[in-house]
Amino acid sequence: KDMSNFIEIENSKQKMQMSIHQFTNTCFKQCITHVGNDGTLSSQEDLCLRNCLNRFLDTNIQIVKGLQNMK
Amino acid sequence: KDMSNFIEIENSKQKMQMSIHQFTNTCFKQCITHVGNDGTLSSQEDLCLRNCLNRFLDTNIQIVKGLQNMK
Amino acid sequence: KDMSNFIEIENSKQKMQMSIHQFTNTCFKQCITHVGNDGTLSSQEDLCLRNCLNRFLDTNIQIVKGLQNMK
Amino acid sequence: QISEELAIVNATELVNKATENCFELCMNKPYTDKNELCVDQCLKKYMQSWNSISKAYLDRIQQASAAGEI
Amino acid sequence: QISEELAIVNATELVNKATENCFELCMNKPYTDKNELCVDQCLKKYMQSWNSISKAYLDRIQQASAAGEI
Amino acid sequence: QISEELAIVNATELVNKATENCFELCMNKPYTDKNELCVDQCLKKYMQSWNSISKAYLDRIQQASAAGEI
Repeated sequence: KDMSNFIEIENSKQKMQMSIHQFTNTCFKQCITHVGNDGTLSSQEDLCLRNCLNRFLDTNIQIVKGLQNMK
Repeated sequence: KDMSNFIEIENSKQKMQMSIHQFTNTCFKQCITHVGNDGTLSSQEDLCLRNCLNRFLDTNIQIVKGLQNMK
Repeated sequence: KDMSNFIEIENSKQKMQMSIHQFTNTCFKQCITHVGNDGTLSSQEDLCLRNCLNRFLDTNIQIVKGLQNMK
Repeated sequence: QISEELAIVNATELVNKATENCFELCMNKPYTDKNELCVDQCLKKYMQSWNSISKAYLDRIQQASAAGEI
Repeated sequence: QISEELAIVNATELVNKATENCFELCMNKPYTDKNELCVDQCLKKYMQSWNSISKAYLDRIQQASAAGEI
Repeated sequence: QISEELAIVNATELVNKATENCFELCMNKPYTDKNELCVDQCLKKYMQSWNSISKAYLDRIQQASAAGEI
């Protein structure tokens, strides 16, 4: 039982990690258009990334709800 | 034997479903460029989608034949 | 033991093949912008493809080293 | 039970692709505002597109089958 | 051992996505020159972006959890 | 038998990528016309590209191997 708990927890951690990879990839493409000289995110880029993530999650939640209502 | 038939049928149904997901994703990006006010496909958009699918399948078939001829 | 060697070799050959598929897909999109009349690569296109591959591998190697230094 | 798992795989794929396409169509940088009306209508359009493509694909398979090509 | 394999999967995914994005941002056709400074700085930005997205995602999950939504 | 399955995986990947790239290069909206000549020539170019990339990649691996880097 401990073993199956362990696998379940690792599994959900892994799903979250893969989601973070996907979100970072999507929002980096949207928000980071040049590299600049010092390799640090501007506050504007950082805000864009966080807004991008939140709007992506909003869209995802609304799509799930919308599909549930269609059934 | 019934079980292996069942799995084979489910398997080919599933491949078709995944193809439909891929075609819809590709052709939606090509043909639907704005959402509009009423959430219905225009006849022009619908025609574009069906033509997109048919040209994609034409291309696919021709690529397969072309590769077979190369062997 | 021969069997596991065989599987290991097949496995690494397969990884290389999949990498070549990925590189070809990426660099074809970058370097081949029109099909032309005779279906042969121009020397300029061929040079672009090989440079694209080499710069992609350079980037990949530098990213791996950069991440190792961060640890 | 196999069918059930496949249904989950399909629903997940549909959610992912619709989310990606409707995020692209409905959200404008700097991504400050939700756009719920647009997302709802985009989802409707996505589902209609899915149905239209699906039907056209089955038609095509039937034609090829009737012509003895497959 | 499972955790170790997952760590490799994650590192591979990070390398692939950072390579793809930094190749896109730093290399110009006809791809004759390396651009090592750009790639280094791009990787720094990519890692910062990963951390920022990661934190914002966990915040969002906690909020939803606190609100009883999940 | 393993080799055979891998050959199918590789052929499928080649067909998928060539289809995607040649659809992109040869078809124009509203997608009314086939363009068979273009697709044939595109496929030739794709195969040449595959061979060129393949050779350049093996060269690179051999160089790295000769230099003791791998």
